[in-house]
Amino acid sequence: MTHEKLTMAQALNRALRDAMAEDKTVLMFGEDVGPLGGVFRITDGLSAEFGEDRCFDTPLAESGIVGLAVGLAMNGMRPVVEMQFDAFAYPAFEQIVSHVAKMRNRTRGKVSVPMVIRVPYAGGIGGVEHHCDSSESYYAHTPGLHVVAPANAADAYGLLRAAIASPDPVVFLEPKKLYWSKEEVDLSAPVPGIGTAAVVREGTDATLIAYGPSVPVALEAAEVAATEGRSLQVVDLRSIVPFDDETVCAAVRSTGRAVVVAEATGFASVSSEIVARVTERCFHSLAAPVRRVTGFDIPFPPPKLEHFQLPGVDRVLDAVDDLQWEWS
Amino acid sequence: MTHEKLTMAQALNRALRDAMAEDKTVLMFGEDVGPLGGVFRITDGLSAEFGEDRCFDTPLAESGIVGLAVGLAMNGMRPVVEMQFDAFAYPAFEQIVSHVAKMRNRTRGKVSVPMVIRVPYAGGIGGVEHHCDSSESYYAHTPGLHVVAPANAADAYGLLRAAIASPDPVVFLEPKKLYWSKEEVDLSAPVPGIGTAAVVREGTDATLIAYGPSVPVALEAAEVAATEGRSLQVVDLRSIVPFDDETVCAAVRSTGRAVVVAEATGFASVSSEIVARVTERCFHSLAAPVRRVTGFDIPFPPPKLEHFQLPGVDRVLDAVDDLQWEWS
Amino acid sequence: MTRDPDLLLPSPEPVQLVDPQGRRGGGDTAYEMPGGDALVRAYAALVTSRRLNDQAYALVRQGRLAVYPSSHGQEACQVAAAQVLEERDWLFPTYRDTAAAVARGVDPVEVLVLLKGDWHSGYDPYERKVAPQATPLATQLLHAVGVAHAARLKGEDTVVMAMCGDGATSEGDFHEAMNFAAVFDAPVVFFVQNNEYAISVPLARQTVAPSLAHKGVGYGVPGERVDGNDAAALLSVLGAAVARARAGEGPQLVEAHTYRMQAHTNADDATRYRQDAEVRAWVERDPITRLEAYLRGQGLLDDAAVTAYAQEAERLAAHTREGLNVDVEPDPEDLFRHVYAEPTPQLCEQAAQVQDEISREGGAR
Amino acid sequence: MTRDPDLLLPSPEPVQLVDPQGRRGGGDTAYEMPGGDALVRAYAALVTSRRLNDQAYALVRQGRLAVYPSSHGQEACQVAAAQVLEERDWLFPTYRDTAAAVARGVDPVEVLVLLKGDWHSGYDPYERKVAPQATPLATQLLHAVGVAHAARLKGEDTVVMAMCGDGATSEGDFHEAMNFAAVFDAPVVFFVQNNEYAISVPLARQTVAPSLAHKGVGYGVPGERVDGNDAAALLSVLGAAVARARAGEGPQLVEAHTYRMQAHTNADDATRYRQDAEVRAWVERDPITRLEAYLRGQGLLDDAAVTAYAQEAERLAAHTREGLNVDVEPDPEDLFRHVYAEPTPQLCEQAAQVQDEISREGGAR
Ligand SMILES: Cc1ncc(C[n+]2csc(CCOP(=O)(O)OP(=O)(O)O)c2C)c(N)n1
Ligand SMILES: Cc1ncc(C[n+]2csc(CCOP(=O)(O)OP(=O)(O)O)c2C)c(N)n1
Ligand SMILES: [Mg+2]
Ligand SMILES: [Mg+2]
Repeated sequence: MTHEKLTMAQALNRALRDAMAEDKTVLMFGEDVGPLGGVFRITDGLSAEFGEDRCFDTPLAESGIVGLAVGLAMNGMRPVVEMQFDAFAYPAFEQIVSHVAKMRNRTRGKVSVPMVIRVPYAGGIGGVEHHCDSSESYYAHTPGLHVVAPANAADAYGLLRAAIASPDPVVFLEPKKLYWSKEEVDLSAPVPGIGTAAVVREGTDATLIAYGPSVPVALEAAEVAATEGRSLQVVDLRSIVPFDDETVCAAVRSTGRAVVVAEATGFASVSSEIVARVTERCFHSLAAPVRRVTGFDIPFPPPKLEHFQLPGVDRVLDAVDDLQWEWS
Repeated sequence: MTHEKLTMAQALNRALRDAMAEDKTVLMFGEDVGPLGGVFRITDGLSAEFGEDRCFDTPLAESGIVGLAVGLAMNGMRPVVEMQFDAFAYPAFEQIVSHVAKMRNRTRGKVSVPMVIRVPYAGGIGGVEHHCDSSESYYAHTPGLHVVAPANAADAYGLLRAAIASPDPVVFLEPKKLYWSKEEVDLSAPVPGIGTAAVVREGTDATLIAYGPSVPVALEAAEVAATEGRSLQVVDLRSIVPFDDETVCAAVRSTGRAVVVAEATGFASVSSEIVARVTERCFHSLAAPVRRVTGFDIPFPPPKLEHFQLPGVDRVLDAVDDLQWEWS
Repeated sequence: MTRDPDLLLPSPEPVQLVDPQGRRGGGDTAYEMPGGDALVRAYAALVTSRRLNDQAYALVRQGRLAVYPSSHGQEACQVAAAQVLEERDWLFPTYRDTAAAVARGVDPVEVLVLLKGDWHSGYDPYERKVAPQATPLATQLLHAVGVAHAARLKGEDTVVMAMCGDGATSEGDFHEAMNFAAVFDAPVVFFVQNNEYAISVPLARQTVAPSLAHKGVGYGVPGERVDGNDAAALLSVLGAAVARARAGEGPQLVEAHTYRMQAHTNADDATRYRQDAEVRAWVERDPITRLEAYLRGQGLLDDAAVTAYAQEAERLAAHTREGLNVDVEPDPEDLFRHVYAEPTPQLCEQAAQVQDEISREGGAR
Repeated sequence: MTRDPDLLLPSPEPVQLVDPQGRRGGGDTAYEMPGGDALVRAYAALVTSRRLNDQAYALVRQGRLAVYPSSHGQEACQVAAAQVLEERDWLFPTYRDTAAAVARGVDPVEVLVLLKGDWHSGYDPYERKVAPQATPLATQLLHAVGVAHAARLKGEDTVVMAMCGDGATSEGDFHEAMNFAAVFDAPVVFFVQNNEYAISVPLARQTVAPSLAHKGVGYGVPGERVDGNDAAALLSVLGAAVARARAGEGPQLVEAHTYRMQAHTNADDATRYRQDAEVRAWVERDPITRLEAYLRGQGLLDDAAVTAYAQEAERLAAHTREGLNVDVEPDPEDLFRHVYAEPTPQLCEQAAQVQDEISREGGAR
């Protein structure tokens, strides 16, 4: 047992270091990930430790970075690439959707392109436009990609190890605002498989379903609700694709009420999907329609206004109040 | 009244011609839209009639095409661009998401970029990979864009005129497989506003909600169901964003049961959104969970297998059978 | 900034070793005439490629292929691209480069699976080191750079031949691939077949540069131009580029000036955008008659050989016909099998639904 | 293919008219020394720009700005880009080109709204014909081409100055913008400030081309290189480029060789990737001291004038300080007001929810 207190940023850095040390084919590259160690320092020290061939800066072009990764993966490497910020992955969209996601299927499994596309994502850090997008829905809607988002340092370490080890491409979403939150991490703990959700707080009255940056919000809301005599269960998806229907539906059936909490714009999103599939599967266990607390259908606001966009504890509790308690 | 029998392709061509004749600032450009008239001939004759300055071919670069349109719109033009096929719009994703969708909001309304991005989309024509994607969910999830999809020639004409006249950017999705279906069109009929759905078949037992290429499928299913003694109502969304909650919810409340039919991959899609919002708004009118008949969560299949992916009449009727009739 | 522009700019005119009449020609050039064996091998492959193009075209009319983008007229490029490579090298073809893939040894029946519609790709890319034919323009060029860079990291002296058309050079991915290759010194030969059209759009709408080969200097990559209907010149110029790349001199750009003799595909109507006269003028520059004339003049080819190669080509055409006339029963399970290494629970549910539908078929309703 | 490569390649060395010591220098060049008035105007703007950079930097430390990408050391580029334009022309700045926008007449308080965080952009782009500062690299270059092409269609002789950095030239959009401008003969001057770094990535990792200006020939666009710390040379070279573009000679590419004296932004730690000695070496090449020395030598500037311009700059800095010290009460309604010309029914619902939350604040819970 090697317990350590680590921030999520440190846990991610450790995951990269441990994976690169174990497997020489693991490469880390992107913009400013070399000597600088990434604008969030997630790759700090890697180029020094493993050399310029293993962790390196590329010319400034995201389609190029992902396209290069496809070719490297075709020829035996396991690339991990960093998209500097969420919105700066958009130039790589064609490479991600038309090749990363489809190469295995196109070749009937002959060519696989295992790679991890790391995306520092979402808001809460007072960033200017293009630096705070929650872009998970674009990737989750694209078959052939796995999409994961850790909500704590331990999962960040475990999920990144699992993503690098995965035979399939993984879009790895890192909630920026959680980079600096410190926790106990057991680096020797078994790595959680991609595709498994976790009940991170037990509760009996209603279920909060969240992932990534929204999990701490859900947990805090449950804390407050408890003081008001309401017992809220919290499920952390951890993995958006594949989706853990079993855990989520068992949780919702146990309480009969649910609220989905997600930072992204709500329309045609991952949260729409959660509401849809939970309702399809748990309809007759539901005492009220599943509610959503999401970002509004607007471009991400400027720093001074972002607090209006981010799902907060009050908004979550308002949604819980909305779950037609008079019916029970 | 000027009734004419037109295919959807002809109706779109007429809409472009009439709009260009009325407004000198309307420009049409893209790949092969000049002398060739587009690979689907939607722009047939336009460069000859309006000259190379009004309808022209560009170098082969989709980000360039959309980025050029942004600049033209900033300087008083009303560009209409054609993305040759759905998957070939992906290189323009950054321009669409980070600029087309956001310019008005970024500048507090000072700079608007009215433009129409025409996308021949979806399957049913035996096309090879990259030529059959249903990409509406990517756009519908992006605030700042209007997203429309006609299902018949008359709406194709009316919606394209409305899209070109709109002060906002519109992603105009043209169902390829319907290009050649002929109908009576009244070109003098009032243009349907963007954002209005239509009940295209009355029914009392359940509501089918569809748009674009899935509307004819829904109508045919309703026809068959009628012979089996079941009365199905059909709603054609026409406009995905803005979404016509009023019409859709009124329809669903009137029947108490609903099936969403869409060709796109189901996960985190427009159909997820329809299920979610209809359930949120009509929960206590629903006798059964809203069902989805969508494409599977796989890359679009090769020609010989596409019929397994496309929602067909049988699959729709199976879903209708699933609506827990024993409960009523 | 390391490189001298003068060493990066292409020759003022496309390199030519054999003129359209089949005479040693093209004025002074440092490029050497390939040996007789190489030229005769190229001739045989040209005849096969032409026959394959015509056969595939016929198969579309017979409804066995959905569509076919023919390289008729561009066969010299197709053949040379494959012939200058070693077995350990890689070829990255586009949808139009069926003949190049076949010249590299891939079974045409497997290559044409894409256009037959049975699956997205029909051959194992690792068997002959031929990447899947790319449809999204210029995107494969970046994959080629990645494959080349991986080889260098592994200490292998592999060279990657990355093919694209004139239109594809306008895409951002062309730019990013050229630049990444240059910065990482990746052994890639970017081979642009300039056939003067991108579907209906003429080269003049694609660029106003002195030539496409002039794009190299902006990346620090040497560019060269070659007569794309002169197999001898192509073997020499592409061969030299491959040798430089293999020797560690980094990426190379070669533009071949050729012509698309047929419509973009059978679905296209070329009369809408170009004149017959223009097409006819290119018949005189046909790559096969030109090389045949030269080889006969050199006494390297006689009627007997010509007949023998024609029969070779006929055999391959027959094999292709037979292979494509076989109806493969599509298996819906395939739709769910290869999306991921292991199907997700959701995909298993969906595959089961399809199986259930099939089992119920012919039943009620 | 129209253009002669020799006319498209840049001069072997960056054009220089005034050397670092402030002497007429730079050897033989066809470019003429700008007139005294122009140089003095440039000097005044340089002093203002430097003061503005320092003021903005200070405002970050005081927490009035979230972050500031300073053009300290690049002021000559900032000033010249604005000064060579007519009122009817357009300027397309990046996040680093605050000083250029201000030199064009935009109120610094409005320009800095983006970094203050009140809104994404704070000025009316049509007032001074300055596009919103672009963050997604190279994307704005295509907008610049569109604005220029629209002007040509309207028969106006507008020129568009499109700015970007060395790193941005690696993006696909740079390639597509250069090519579109060339093919459509759009009057755009692509002005690349090569400050040797893209955040931490040195130019050598960005390109191995002889220079960034050499990228022009691949598009049929004339490229030129200029000393980016020599205001006189910048005015002359950019002025000539603007004149050619206005005269209908199509797009022009100008690379200015300069240096980013400070970290990428205050959030960046430059010590991780470059040496102090490198930075110090560039202090000698400072654009302001150089121009001041030259003007004094020419008797075009004296102590009184220097003091006057310094006071001018001080006034602007004070105005900027005051403006940014005003706390603007953010209005949540703005979030929903400008997504579309008319808010959708869904946005109206959402705006109402926020209003309801605000009205309930301090209430229960
Ligand atoms: C990104 C992308 N955009 C558009 C298309 C549609 N398309 C297929 S082939 C083609 C023309 C390509 O011309 P060129 O590169 O010269 O190759 P050629 O067909 O002449 O061999 C176009 C526009 C595509 N396949 N990919
Ligand atoms: C498409 C995109 N990718 C990444 C970034 C993040 N980023 C912001 S500035 C910068 C460096 C730009 O360098 P350069 O173009 O040389 O301009 P400079 O900052 O030196 O003025 C990067 C990588 C971005 N803004 N846009
Ligand atoms: Mg071509
Ligand atoms: Mg720079």
